[in-house]
Amino acid sequence: MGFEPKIIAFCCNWCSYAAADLAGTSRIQYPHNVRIIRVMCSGMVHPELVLDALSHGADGVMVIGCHLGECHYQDGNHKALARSDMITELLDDMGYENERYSISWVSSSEPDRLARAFTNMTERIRKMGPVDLQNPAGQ
Amino acid sequence: MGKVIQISPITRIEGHAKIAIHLDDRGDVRDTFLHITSLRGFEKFVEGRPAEEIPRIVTRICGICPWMHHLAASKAVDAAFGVTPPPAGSLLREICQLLAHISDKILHFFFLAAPDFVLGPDADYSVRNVMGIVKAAPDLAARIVKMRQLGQMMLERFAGRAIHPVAGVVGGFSRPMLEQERQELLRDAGTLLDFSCYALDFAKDTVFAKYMDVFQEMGTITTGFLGTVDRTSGALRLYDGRQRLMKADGSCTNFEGDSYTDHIGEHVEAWSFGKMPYAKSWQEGFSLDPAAPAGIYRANTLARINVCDGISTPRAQAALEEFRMAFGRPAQQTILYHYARLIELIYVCERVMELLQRPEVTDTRIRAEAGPKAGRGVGIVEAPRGTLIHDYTTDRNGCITKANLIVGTTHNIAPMHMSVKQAATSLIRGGVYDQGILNRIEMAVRAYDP
Amino acid sequence: MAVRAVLEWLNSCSGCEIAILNIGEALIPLVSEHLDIVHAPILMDHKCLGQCGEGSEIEIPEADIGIVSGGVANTEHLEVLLAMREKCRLLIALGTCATHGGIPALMNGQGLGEGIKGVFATSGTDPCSVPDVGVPAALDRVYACDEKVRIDLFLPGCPPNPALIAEVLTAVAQGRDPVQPGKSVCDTCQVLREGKGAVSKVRRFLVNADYNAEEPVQRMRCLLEQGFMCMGPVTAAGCAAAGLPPSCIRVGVPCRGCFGPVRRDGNQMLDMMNALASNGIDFKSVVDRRSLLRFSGAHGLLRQIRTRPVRERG
Amino acid sequence: MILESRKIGSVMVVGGGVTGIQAALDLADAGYFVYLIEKSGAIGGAMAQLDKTFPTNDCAMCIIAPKLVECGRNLNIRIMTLSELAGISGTAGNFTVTVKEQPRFVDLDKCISCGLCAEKCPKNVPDAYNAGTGRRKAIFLKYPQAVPLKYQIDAESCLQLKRPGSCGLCETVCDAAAINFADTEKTHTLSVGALVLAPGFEPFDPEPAGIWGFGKFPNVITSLQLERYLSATGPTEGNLARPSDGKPVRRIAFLQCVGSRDENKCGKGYCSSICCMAAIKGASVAKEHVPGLAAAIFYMDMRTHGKGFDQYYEKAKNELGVRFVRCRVHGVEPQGKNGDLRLRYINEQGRQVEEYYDMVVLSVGLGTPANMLDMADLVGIQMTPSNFAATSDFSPVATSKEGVFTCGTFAGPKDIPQSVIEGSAAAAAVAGFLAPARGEMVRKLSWPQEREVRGEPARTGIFICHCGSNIAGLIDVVAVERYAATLAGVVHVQRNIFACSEDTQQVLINAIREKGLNRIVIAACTPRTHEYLFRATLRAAGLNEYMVEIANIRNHTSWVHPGNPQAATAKACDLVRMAVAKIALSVPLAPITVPIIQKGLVIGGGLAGLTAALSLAEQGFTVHLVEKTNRLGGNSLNLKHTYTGEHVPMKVAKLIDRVLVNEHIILHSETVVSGVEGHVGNFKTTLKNANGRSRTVEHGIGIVATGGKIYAPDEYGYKTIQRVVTSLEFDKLHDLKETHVKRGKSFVFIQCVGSRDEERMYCSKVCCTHSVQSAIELKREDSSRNVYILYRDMRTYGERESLYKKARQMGVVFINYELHGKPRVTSNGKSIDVELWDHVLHRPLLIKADMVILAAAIVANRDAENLARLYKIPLEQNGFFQEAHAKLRPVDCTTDGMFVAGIAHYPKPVDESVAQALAASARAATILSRQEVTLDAIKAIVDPAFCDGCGLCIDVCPYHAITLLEKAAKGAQAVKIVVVNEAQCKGCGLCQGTCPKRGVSIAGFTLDQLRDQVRAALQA
Repeated sequence: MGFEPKIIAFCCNWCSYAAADLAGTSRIQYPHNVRIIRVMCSGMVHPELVLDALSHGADGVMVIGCHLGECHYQDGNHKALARSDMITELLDDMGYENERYSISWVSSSEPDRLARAFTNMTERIRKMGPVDLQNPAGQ
Repeated sequence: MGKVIQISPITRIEGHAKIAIHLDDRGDVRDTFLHITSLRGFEKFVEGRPAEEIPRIVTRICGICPWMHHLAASKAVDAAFGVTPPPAGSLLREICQLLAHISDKILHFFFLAAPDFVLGPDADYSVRNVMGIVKAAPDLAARIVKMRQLGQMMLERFAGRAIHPVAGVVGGFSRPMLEQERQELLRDAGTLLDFSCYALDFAKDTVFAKYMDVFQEMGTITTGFLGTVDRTSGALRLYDGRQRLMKADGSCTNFEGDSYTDHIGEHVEAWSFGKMPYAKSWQEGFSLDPAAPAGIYRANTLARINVCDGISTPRAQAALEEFRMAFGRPAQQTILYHYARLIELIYVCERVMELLQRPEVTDTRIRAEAGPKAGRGVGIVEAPRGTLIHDYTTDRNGCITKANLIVGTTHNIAPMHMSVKQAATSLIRGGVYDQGILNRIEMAVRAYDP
Repeated sequence: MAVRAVLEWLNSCSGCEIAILNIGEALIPLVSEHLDIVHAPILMDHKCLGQCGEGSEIEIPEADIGIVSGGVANTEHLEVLLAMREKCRLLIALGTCATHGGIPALMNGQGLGEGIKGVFATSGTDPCSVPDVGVPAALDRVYACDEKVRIDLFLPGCPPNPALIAEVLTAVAQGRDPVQPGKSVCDTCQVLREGKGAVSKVRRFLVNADYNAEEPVQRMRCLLEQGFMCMGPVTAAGCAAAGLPPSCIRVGVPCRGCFGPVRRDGNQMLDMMNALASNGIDFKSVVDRRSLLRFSGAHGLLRQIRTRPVRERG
Repeated sequence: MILESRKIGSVMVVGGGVTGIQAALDLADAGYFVYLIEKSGAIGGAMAQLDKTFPTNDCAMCIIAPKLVECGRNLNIRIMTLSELAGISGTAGNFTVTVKEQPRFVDLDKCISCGLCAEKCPKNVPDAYNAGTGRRKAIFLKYPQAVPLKYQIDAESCLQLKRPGSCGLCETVCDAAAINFADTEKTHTLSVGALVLAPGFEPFDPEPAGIWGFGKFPNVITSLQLERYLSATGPTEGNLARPSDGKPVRRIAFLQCVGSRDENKCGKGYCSSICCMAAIKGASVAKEHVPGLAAAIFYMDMRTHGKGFDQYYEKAKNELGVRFVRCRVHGVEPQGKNGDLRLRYINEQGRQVEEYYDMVVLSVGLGTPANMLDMADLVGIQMTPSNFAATSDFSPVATSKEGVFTCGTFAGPKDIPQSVIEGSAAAAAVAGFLAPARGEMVRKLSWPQEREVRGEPARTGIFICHCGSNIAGLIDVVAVERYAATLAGVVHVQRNIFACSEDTQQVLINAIREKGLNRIVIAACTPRTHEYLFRATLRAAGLNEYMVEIANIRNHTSWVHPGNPQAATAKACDLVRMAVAKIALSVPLAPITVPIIQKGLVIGGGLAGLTAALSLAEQGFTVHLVEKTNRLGGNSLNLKHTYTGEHVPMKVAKLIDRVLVNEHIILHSETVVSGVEGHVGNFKTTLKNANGRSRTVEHGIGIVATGGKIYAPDEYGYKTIQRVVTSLEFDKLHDLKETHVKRGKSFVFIQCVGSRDEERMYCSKVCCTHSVQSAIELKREDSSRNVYILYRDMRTYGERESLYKKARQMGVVFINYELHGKPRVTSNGKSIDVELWDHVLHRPLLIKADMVILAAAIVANRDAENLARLYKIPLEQNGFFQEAHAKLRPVDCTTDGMFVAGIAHYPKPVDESVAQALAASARAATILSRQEVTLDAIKAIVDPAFCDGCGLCIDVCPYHAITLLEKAAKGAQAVKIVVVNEAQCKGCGLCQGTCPKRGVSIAGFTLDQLRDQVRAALQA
């Protein structure tokens, strides 16, 4: 059997988690490699969780929040974005390929967009192969 | 094949080293090696870092003399960024350096070296240490502990930290001295000056009188010397001045710090992580043969006492005169490092009091504003263990692109190696040796205060 | 009954040992009554390879407690540490090098082997190869002690606070749990704090902080709020002397994180950068963010920057 | 003593659109029981059909869905779908209403909306939800987020219902046995105290009149159809393709005023008010979907008079490149056979132009359909000539019949925010009317004593739902059960056919009690719809409601991986393991209650403030009314007539009288706010009067109604030429019959003075109507006068259009000018010369005027900044108060418990100010009517063991809920720590995401819980 990546997706209760629900209702298919963790806001996700996931065997980590300007809590997704730019760079510092991390925006009525994000990420990670924890950068 | 005696580790020194004595079939010394076993690579890992952070990183080269690295680096970064600290900024830095010298000298002489003298070189290894002194001479022990602590606490009270300081900053100093602090420091410096005079008397009585002859043969080699002297008077200087390189015959060359590479080369042997600086400008190459050394000079207290034309403070100058009367200039016996150390102790106490009495010491203009820029800066101070050279090159963002460090101790690695060889060769004959003999070989190293 | 103690130092600078001495006068009763130190290279002459240099394997005496400073960077450090673990009932990691790699672990940012090669290839050095005779071989990187052996007690600090060392030694001698700080530097920092929101960029420490030395530090605005990178929030408390602010803050200098992360497994760089980014502070204004791991680069946190081909971004 | 006839504390809201929903929610939250009657199978109304909403481009569904769910869950709202009002009797305060409910043929209690029925249903019909653009089955869900989320059978299309025995496939596949072909129409008789009519509108149907070939040319569509084409859930999933041939649309045209401002073809004279913005939105969004799309809007006047609308318009024009063409289109004709459309029009230079388009969108107006008119007749309320419910500008939600209220588009065309405002306003009016009966009909639940489980080791019970075959059909639930039993702390595992069914709840309760379970994992569907149900079950079992975690093995697993049972089963096991890991770290949480001071504070004694204060007082609440001058009435004191002709001074005087005599209102005149502390339910505001004396008042809510002021122009010679005056000055002169006015023969009104320019890119909303009214008056006095109105876009929106029409008929001359060609006003001392370019005649024009009247802008009060700072309410860039959400929370401020009304929010006319004031009162009453607020326990909790007051979280909190506290402790040193104000905290967790040391975490979503979930997910 080929490599089946494990991807952690932190989904905001108000948008992407709801979109995932709607994807189900609409029977939209996406790869089974994603494990959704429900959070109240993308701004709740401490970057430590991203790193913790990668260091414990996740092959990819996604944070999915509401479109900018549509945060349920005013500007939580902007905080998530600010952190995200930072995470992307820090992953390099920490020796991980930053392509293993992504942030995206999906509204609650965009199950297609969510499924596409899941599919793209899974494909991307599949091509990259698993994280080598001894040498996460894959040099 | 003969056997190898390994003194591992060399104890009661700062740092990681061992001695390997190779005996031939007859049990005579065939060769000795002073292995410096530790290497951390500061020169490399400071690369890329913002230069203003360097004074706070390089302190970790040595936990005993962190102030020296702190200030040498501060000076180097000042030079690279092209800033000159205001007078009070430089003054406060020098005061801290002097205070750090005080603790360091007490530590070295009394905590590390004295057990050999107070308890004797042949005393049992398990008691031949500062705890042994505590038991054998509790009053003395209490006094030295207190005095060393006082030096440390003076630093800590004024500059926040005694170990791994932070108050020296590019462009000057991070905080001004308050009038009240000045008075307290003056008072405490007076106490330390009294102690330093006592220490020299104590050593003259109990050490030099007793052991001078014993150690005559032990580790004595003939070399040149390197130190720092006042630009105009040629007097002993620790914080700032110009470098003076003296040949064994007493002839001197003076040079400015940033041209040090014209005068000093760094040699590497496969058996030591410690690089061995040598006098490149003598153009005689490098040789560790005690019989025909080449390029070898020494640094540290004895070297400074030898190269200076005098000392600017009265009591120390008096002690220097007495010393020169007895041992000449340059004095070569390794044990005299201890003597010179105590003369220097008096000097630093006197000097610190002198500086504290200058009016500008409480000036609040203590730091010049610096901007990151490309440049090169060499910062040199006299550390307890020798001339300390920090040399940095920065890029446009003021980040380090190149670093070269010559740490005080390293000047003496080659001489120490030679002293060990000299001591071992003269002490071990026909395979006969014991703990006491091995300790005497180590004492040759301890004199240098590595 | 005094407890038998052994001290060793690995990839260290001896600052920890000086910190022990800086316990001051209280040290005398400690070493003469509570502790029976049987091995400590900096202070006494017990040798690892026998007093007459005849041994071939590292010998550490059996002891109730072992105190080890410094991280692990070469085979000799590792041998000594393993011997310590074997012989000591309770093993204490003293100082941030031992607990988190410390400053020397900065080398992990470029690779230990590469770095050592570089040291011997500086322009001032005569041509040579890396010494390898009678000197221990380097490991692949600098490790904290707990990466190699079990550590029973962690006492970070660069240097550790003498008062805390005394507390730990006394507590161990008395057979109780030592009292150690569990919060960040900010806990002991009394400066004025009003929120970080006004700061948009981190300034380099090229000018002094705004404060009046005549006034108590309580009147000084938080250095982070003055725009300086101060790592107090992500650094374990402990540097402050009793009743005083943190040692660097006290002299108007921002914290650089020398006690390592607040939680032992924390990541100072990540936590600090995150706190900045979350507060809308441009994280790119931090000139050298990897320096935020300057005290805690072991545990695989500080790694060699990889060079890899730029991938097409979709 | 006269006994007042008993009033009933329940209300019927007719219409389940966003307006009715708002009214229902506000009423239910203020202590009334609500019957929400909806004609279709689910609530949501027209807004649920929209793709995006202007001016924020928020996803319409995303913002309305939470309201739908809230409505569905509210214990005091009974949603009655497929229902219509059939009769009404009784008197105000005590009506008897009959409601006819059409059969759904699907059992609401049994349907789990798995969708198997629709999948199997063979009958395919056009979908009304998709405005006919897509198709649905005969058994269908109105839309995916529908509330109630239940299927329904369309009797007209169902094969089985039309010919029993011919189909019935749905019945066979329904595991839940929810299909009931024998369902029949039901009649309900209900007693209510009041009615709120909010049946909404119907979009104008251009087909019968064959407008622009609609119905004939497939590529001519309505704006509503465009919404569906652009929507991700629409028939093309947001792909913009030509209906004729599916070719991508490259050029799109919007034709405005279809079914509006057109009595000839459409029979509608009024302006529908929303279509301009809707078209700009449609064009903007379409351009986002199709890069390079050419979009043009053909219009008469751009009516973007709402808050933020002009900026939206400018952005579309200048940044997005939408083309705006002011013209009348002559014809839309097919070009060739593929569906290309040719548009002919005369451009502003007077030339005939032809252009080709792939798609033409008709911006259809709003109207009241016949069946709603019938209902109006049935109830007995008056309608306007335009067929909207007749109301007064001073009581914009009261119909002509006592006890019957109205709101939303039924009472005139309007956009969503205004509809929502009216929904709330109607609630306030009802609440005022039914005040004595408040709280009488509401339901409350009671629960058994909670068992203390802290300190117990985890005893986790897992319930795995088959969801009929929705889960069990794909996932090997037996394997999941077996696996779940092996997890740490799990003591009980059980499978259920439907975990959410009524009987399973009892099974859960029994298991919890018998097995001593202290943690529950439900492996079923989504917590977003079902968590509340299981929480209630836990409470019923005496277990803390937060000790349940849901593993979403249906929506996130079985439904999305249909081809891969193995992977789905493995994933289900993972999700269960993750839920077990998370719940293991859960602790019982206590709901947080905050006592409420049942008093209000209204700042500003103008029309809005007076109205709000009076409404609250009439609902029985004590109100502090703060006015900074010594006179009540504010800007309304300068007005004479509303646009419908009501006499303002008389009405305002009456209002002031009522305020002054109301014993619940405490007036603080010549007083300003100088300090504020506290939060929702518990504000302490310091008031300072003219003598400098301060006093502090306590209040639970605050309403900001500080109004605005008129712009002082420095253009058009206002300061130098004597007879150039502002409209308010002119009103006074006119009123006083000043000589120049009386003798004047030529009057020029210049519109947009200070409005819609670079400095103030907003429309002052009232000036067009005001000038038109003045012009009519001048003409009425002397028809020989020359009256000119120089305008940029005539914004006589809604039914105001009739004034514009009348003015034109009376001979008022309307001349258009553009921003770049403003009129020039000069004076030679005698007459005033007004020069400008005439766009119709295409030549410069010189008007000799006796008087020039400047329609000066309305600008924000400067002192708003002070209030904004004190109450932490943001101001938008023009200095008006920012509402919490432009669309759905138009009167709430971002600071909980603070509301805004009137011009302080944005320039608006009398009726809208009054409506907003009432709405603010209604929103306030939802808080004030309670003794205490119970808040969700999902809040930030500070851990004193880790927090050391570094303060990094303080500015991150969007709700200013975190403050730094200095505690004297630990010897001489003070200890710093942050404190979270539970009432202000909304549990977003930004603090948790920021804190470097776990000093603060969100209950139920702690970092440790999330981390353990992650790690559990990664265990192989």
